Amino acid sequence: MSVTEKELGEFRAQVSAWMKDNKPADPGFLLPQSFMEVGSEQQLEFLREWQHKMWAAGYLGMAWPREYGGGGVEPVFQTIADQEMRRHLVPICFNIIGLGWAGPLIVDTGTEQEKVRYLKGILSAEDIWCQGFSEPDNGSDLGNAQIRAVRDGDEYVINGTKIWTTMGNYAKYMILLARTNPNTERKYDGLSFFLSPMKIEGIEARPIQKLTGEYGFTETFFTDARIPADCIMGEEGEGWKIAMKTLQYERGAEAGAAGGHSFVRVVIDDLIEQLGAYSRDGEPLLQDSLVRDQLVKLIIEEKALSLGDRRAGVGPLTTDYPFSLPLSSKLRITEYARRMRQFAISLQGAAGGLYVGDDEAPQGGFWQRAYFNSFSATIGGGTSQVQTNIVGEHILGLPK
Amino acid sequence: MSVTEKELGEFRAQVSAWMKDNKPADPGFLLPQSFMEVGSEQQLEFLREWQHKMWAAGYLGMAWPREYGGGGVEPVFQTIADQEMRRHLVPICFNIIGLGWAGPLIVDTGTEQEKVRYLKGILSAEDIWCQGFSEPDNGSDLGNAQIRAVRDGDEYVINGTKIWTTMGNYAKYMILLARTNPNTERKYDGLSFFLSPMKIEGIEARPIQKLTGEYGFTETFFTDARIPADCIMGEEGEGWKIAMKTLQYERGAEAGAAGGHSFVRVVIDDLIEQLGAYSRDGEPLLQDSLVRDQLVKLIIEEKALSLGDRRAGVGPLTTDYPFSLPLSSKLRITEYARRMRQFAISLQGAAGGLYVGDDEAPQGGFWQRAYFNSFSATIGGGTSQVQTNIVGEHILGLPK
Amino acid sequence: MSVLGNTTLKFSEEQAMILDTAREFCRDKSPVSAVREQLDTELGYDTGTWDEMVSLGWAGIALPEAYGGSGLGISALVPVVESMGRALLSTPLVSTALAAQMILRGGNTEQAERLLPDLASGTTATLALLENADWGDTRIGCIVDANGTLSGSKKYVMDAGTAQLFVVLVEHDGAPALALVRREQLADGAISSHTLIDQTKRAANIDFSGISLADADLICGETVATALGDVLLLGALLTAAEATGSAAACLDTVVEYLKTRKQFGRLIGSYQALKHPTVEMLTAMDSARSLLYHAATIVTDETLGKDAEIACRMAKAQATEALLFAGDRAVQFHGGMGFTYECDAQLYIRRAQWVQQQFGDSLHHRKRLAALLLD
Amino acid sequence: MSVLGNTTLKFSEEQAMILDTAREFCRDKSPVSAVREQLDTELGYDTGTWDEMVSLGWAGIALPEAYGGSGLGISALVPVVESMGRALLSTPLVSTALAAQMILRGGNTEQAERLLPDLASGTTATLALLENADWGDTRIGCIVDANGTLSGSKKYVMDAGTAQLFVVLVEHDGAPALALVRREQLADGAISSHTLIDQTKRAANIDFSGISLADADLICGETVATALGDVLLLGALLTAAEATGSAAACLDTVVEYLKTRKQFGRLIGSYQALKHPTVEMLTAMDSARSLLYHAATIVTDETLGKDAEIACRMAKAQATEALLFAGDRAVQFHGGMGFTYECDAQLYIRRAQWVQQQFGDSLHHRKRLAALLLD
Repeated sequence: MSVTEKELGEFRAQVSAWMKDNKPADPGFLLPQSFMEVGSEQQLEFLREWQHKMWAAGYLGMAWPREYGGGGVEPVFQTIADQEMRRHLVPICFNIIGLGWAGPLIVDTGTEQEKVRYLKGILSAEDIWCQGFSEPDNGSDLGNAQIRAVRDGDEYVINGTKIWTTMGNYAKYMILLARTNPNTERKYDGLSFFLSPMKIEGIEARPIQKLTGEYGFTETFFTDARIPADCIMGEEGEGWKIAMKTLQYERGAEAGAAGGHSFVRVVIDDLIEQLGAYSRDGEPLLQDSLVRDQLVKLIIEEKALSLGDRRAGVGPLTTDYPFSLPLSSKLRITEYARRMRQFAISLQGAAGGLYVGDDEAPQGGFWQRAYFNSFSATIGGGTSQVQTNIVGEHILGLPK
Repeated sequence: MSVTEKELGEFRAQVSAWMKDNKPADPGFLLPQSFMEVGSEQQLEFLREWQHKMWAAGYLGMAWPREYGGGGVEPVFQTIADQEMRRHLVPICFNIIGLGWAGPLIVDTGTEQEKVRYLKGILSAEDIWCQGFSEPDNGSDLGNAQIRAVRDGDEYVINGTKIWTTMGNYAKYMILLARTNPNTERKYDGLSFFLSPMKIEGIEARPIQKLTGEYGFTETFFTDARIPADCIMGEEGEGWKIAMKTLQYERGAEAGAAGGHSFVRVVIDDLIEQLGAYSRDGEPLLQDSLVRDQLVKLIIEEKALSLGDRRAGVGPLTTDYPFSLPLSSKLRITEYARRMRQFAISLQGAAGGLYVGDDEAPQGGFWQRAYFNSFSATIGGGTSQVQTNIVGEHILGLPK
Repeated sequence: MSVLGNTTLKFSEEQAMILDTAREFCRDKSPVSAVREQLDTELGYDTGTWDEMVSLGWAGIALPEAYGGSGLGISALVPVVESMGRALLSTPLVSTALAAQMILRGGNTEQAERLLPDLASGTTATLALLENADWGDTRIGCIVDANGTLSGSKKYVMDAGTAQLFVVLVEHDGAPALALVRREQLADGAISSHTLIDQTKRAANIDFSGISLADADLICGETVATALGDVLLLGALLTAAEATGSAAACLDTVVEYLKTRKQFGRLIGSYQALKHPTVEMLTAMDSARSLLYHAATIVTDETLGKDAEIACRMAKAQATEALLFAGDRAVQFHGGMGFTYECDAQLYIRRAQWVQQQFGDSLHHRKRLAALLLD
Repeated sequence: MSVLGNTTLKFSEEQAMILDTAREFCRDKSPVSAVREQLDTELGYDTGTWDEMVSLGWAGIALPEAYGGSGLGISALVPVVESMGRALLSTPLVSTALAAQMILRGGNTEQAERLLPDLASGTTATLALLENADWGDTRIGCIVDANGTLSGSKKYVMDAGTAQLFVVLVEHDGAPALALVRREQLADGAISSHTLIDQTKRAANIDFSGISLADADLICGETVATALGDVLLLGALLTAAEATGSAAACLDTVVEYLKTRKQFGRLIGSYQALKHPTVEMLTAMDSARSLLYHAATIVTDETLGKDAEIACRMAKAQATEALLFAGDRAVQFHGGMGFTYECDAQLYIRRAQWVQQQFGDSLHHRKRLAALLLD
């Protein structure tokens, strides 16, 4: 509040310089494009070291209390730091379930004991966190979670299966949504929220091989897994409310997250930059009218997305459907990303048939992998089809 | 059956020569592109004369009995005559509800009296027929027809409304689907089928102005309209069965229709032919790579449609989804037509903003009008959306 | 530097007030019944409505105060034109504004002082640019000879039936020039009206042959080419504004129908086959609107730079595509009703065909964008 | 004359029998479990299956009887390759058949007599054409010098790991020529394998430098250019056949899932958001299949004419688009499952990426079609 523009400007310059100086060199193996793609120990250790370094330099958890490893300053500093991370294209902050979900929840509502026990490990990347919301048969219908947690003395006994657990095989803790009461009238009222240990008997995190051939998620099986009763957050039956609160933190530092960027944005510039090396019919590809026209279409689309973010902040220009831009944003961005990446492959000629691991694959197979990974965003968090329903019903008021 | 290839070849040559010699000159006003577009007396009289001429020459009703004005020969001759009409781009046979729907029904199942009374007038174009199936609130759900026909002595009293009555304001007769019994268990069982006079008290056919600004259909209001009881075809309650039978005749001469082509097929050649006159950026339009690519895409699509008709006849090549090609044909053809016509307008530059009636409109506004009229086919007879459901459910077996 | 380039979007309180006023005005004055009443009138608009618009200051809103305008620039005109597009309200506002911009940017001070105050206070004017259907054809066949005599004709002159002043693109002394022709100089029968697909619009062929020009009514020199370039972009921008408004209104019309019409026992808006494309209309319109107000943010009275050119072209390309899609689907989704002249869907599909061509179609603009962005 | 041109489509009883046999064979030998077993093997196919295919006569099905074939032409190979595509069954059949066609069409009688009977009886061969990723690049960097020594390397050589004979496009004496290289002539380490996105396929870079050719192993003269032109078209055709089969199988996979998977209490295939695009997959596949068998109807052993060229290019363009769409939607429509390697959708989306590029993408073919159809 009392921060001046000048201070912020100076801070930005300082972060920027640090990022520039400390951005790690290419490690010689493919890095994950998002926190959902950490598939090897090699990647994990590299990212752990990088997050630790950023935290040690004071650029993570800036708005969290100093006593738990945070910086104790205004969130706006973190926002700036995050922007600079993205701008300098530094590696991602992989431990995002801790930094952006579990951490802020503990800061906001945790006990003193929980804060002491968990927060610093999240920031330093010592403790990796995962998320246990989705289940195999429920798609994105979280309220329908079936995994059971039964109180037995000072423990809960957990039985059931979670899926799409990011880094489930590496994580030390999970934020777990489980059913403590199967007989409530509203299905939501039977859910409870736990900060569960992962490295205990009865929990098996089986890596899921993705479309890309890589890993990043697990299917997580609980078989009579016993966790201390004090792992519960809040009271029994408050799980749904807490889970919904958790999802709010995703909105970034201003909403309480510890910061860090969790995915590499792939923009049209990345594509255009590389096209100079491509040819078609023996001529530079960028001289082909059809390719040019397709690129211009994509540029217009990406520019409109970017300008949409600006316009969303201008009240008088959003009076028709006030939440149209923010609510359709995930749909528009993820579908654009998918098409753009698919198009990128189409430009590579015979080399488009090569894949990650081939020395001659353009950009190491970056676009092939990026295209395949784009489905995690058009499917996860509500498929594009479901998102379209939501926009149609909530924004346009069309009947269900 | 006993017809030889040689006879057929000779006949084709003879029809072809006749069409070439007798094809009417451009009348100086726009002719309808289909029988659903007859919107002025001028068009009507022109088409009436043309149909009469074709019949008098022996090229309509060729397979109908001689005693009722037909030719009494094998249907294959009519099929050939129809092909030549299309090939020579002669004007359409506008009285198609008579020629292709009511007529064959009467030939097949009518009484002697009905045959004598109706058939010749259909062929000679003296008597125009219209169709009263659709109703304002039922879309294409014919079985739900609500118009009432109540027996009163030797008359039926009709009350209700029909819509999309082709040439309702010009027609002398209507094939009318009406409800004689509102209390049947299955809604279909309460329907009866009438050959109703149109020029009587109590029937008002109000022309519907179309999207194009032209006419062609009416909304037809029945208010205590009294028709002779012997106008009924078959028995009370057989209306649905007879209506379904009627729809079968649409398949052409081999199915019993009197022949004649009822719409002008608009093909990609028509478009390409005209593009020589267009320019873009001061250069011939046909040299523009993007226009060329779009045209090639359309040509591929039209060629695939055409080849689909061929493949549909090759059993071993249709084993996966045997009825896929015929059942999706309406959907594919009408959607293609709409897109192709819309594209045609886009090529005209500023002249694309001109319309029928402007001296300088390219081809007299042909493409603008054709685009607008194309919706009659993507909407009428089951919208493309409904057609897609039908293909998905009946061909692919997807759940309703 | 990102290929996205300039992505500023600002909207002042003043613009917000103008938008508010304009939307309310257009809604009041131009319900669809009023639009339909004008479809076959000669002028195509209600002169009373136009007079009120003039008295609200909109005719001069983009002109400098020195010439009787409000000095708010084109960026203040955009919300007005968008609102007109939304209400399908046709008036000579855009034609007059573009003619005024041509004089402002191309003419000398004497010409500006003599003509612009009239235009700012409601005298109607228009541009006469095209001689054939090709917006990309740069040849000029209309000539002003050494004696100041005009020969040749122009096509597709918007609002020709009402314009008092014509700014005519001509060739003079081997270079592009602009002839300022007053209505009374036209020969009898010089104007022959077009029949447009968008019946809310009016345009005509005009034969200018034989008109004698005073020196003061000819704009020559280097300013002509830059003024022409700018005005073609501003024309694209204002057409985009109108199209974006029309696309939004078309969407509303579709949504309204989908929320009330039942078929097979269900509200048709519940079918994804209609719901999902309707969401596409929304996102296409949203994109058009974002690009539109970005362009409105960066165009100024100065010669338009590369960023402004990119912005105007993108706005036009996107708005065109959005409205073409919306108009086409509006007809289809209204079913049998959509196929009638009575259904409002026809107003939008017709507007879409006109809009796509006015000041160049999206192919035209994307081709130029490719050169600006990729070379 | 219509721009649609030749629209014949015939399918003989013999072809029908071959299609029947091939579909059954491929279904039996290549269930998806067998496909997955081959994904990371060195050769990428089961040699036992290949031997059976050879014994069914398919290796020589398109070759003249004089050279040990069945004399049925390429049109008999199309149903076999389509069936393989449907079952994702990879073998060196296409590579071998294309290499054989190159020798048949380009080589002299001595060469044909010496080499083709072996190929017809199961000796594997392949083409080495590309030196960079650009299918439209006609420059040749591989040279056979006056002494018959080869220099240069080729990329993207299909089935290089198993081929016994390589037909290499080279330059000799300033003109295109074909070098016939036997596997044993390759230097140690000459082959370096590619990692392909379609894991059912195998290809490699090959360095041919230093190999000495006997005169009899060089094909020169005017036949080379026409043979090359023909084989590029036949390659496109056979790739289209494979892609059409894969698209049909992908559709089946999607339909099966949509008929059994429930979400929000309903079978997901009842949602129009999934149902309608699935119908689009069907119609795109249907179009591809119609174009494919039209092309199969009109290609012959003679030099391919304009109609055949048009047909092959259209078949490839359409099949490519159909499979790209089907593969993409297959992943999406399988939801979370679709994002796993375990789900078969990945096999099709990967096949689609490979198919789109093999023998030129749809842009490549449409560009050439434009010249054939519009000039």
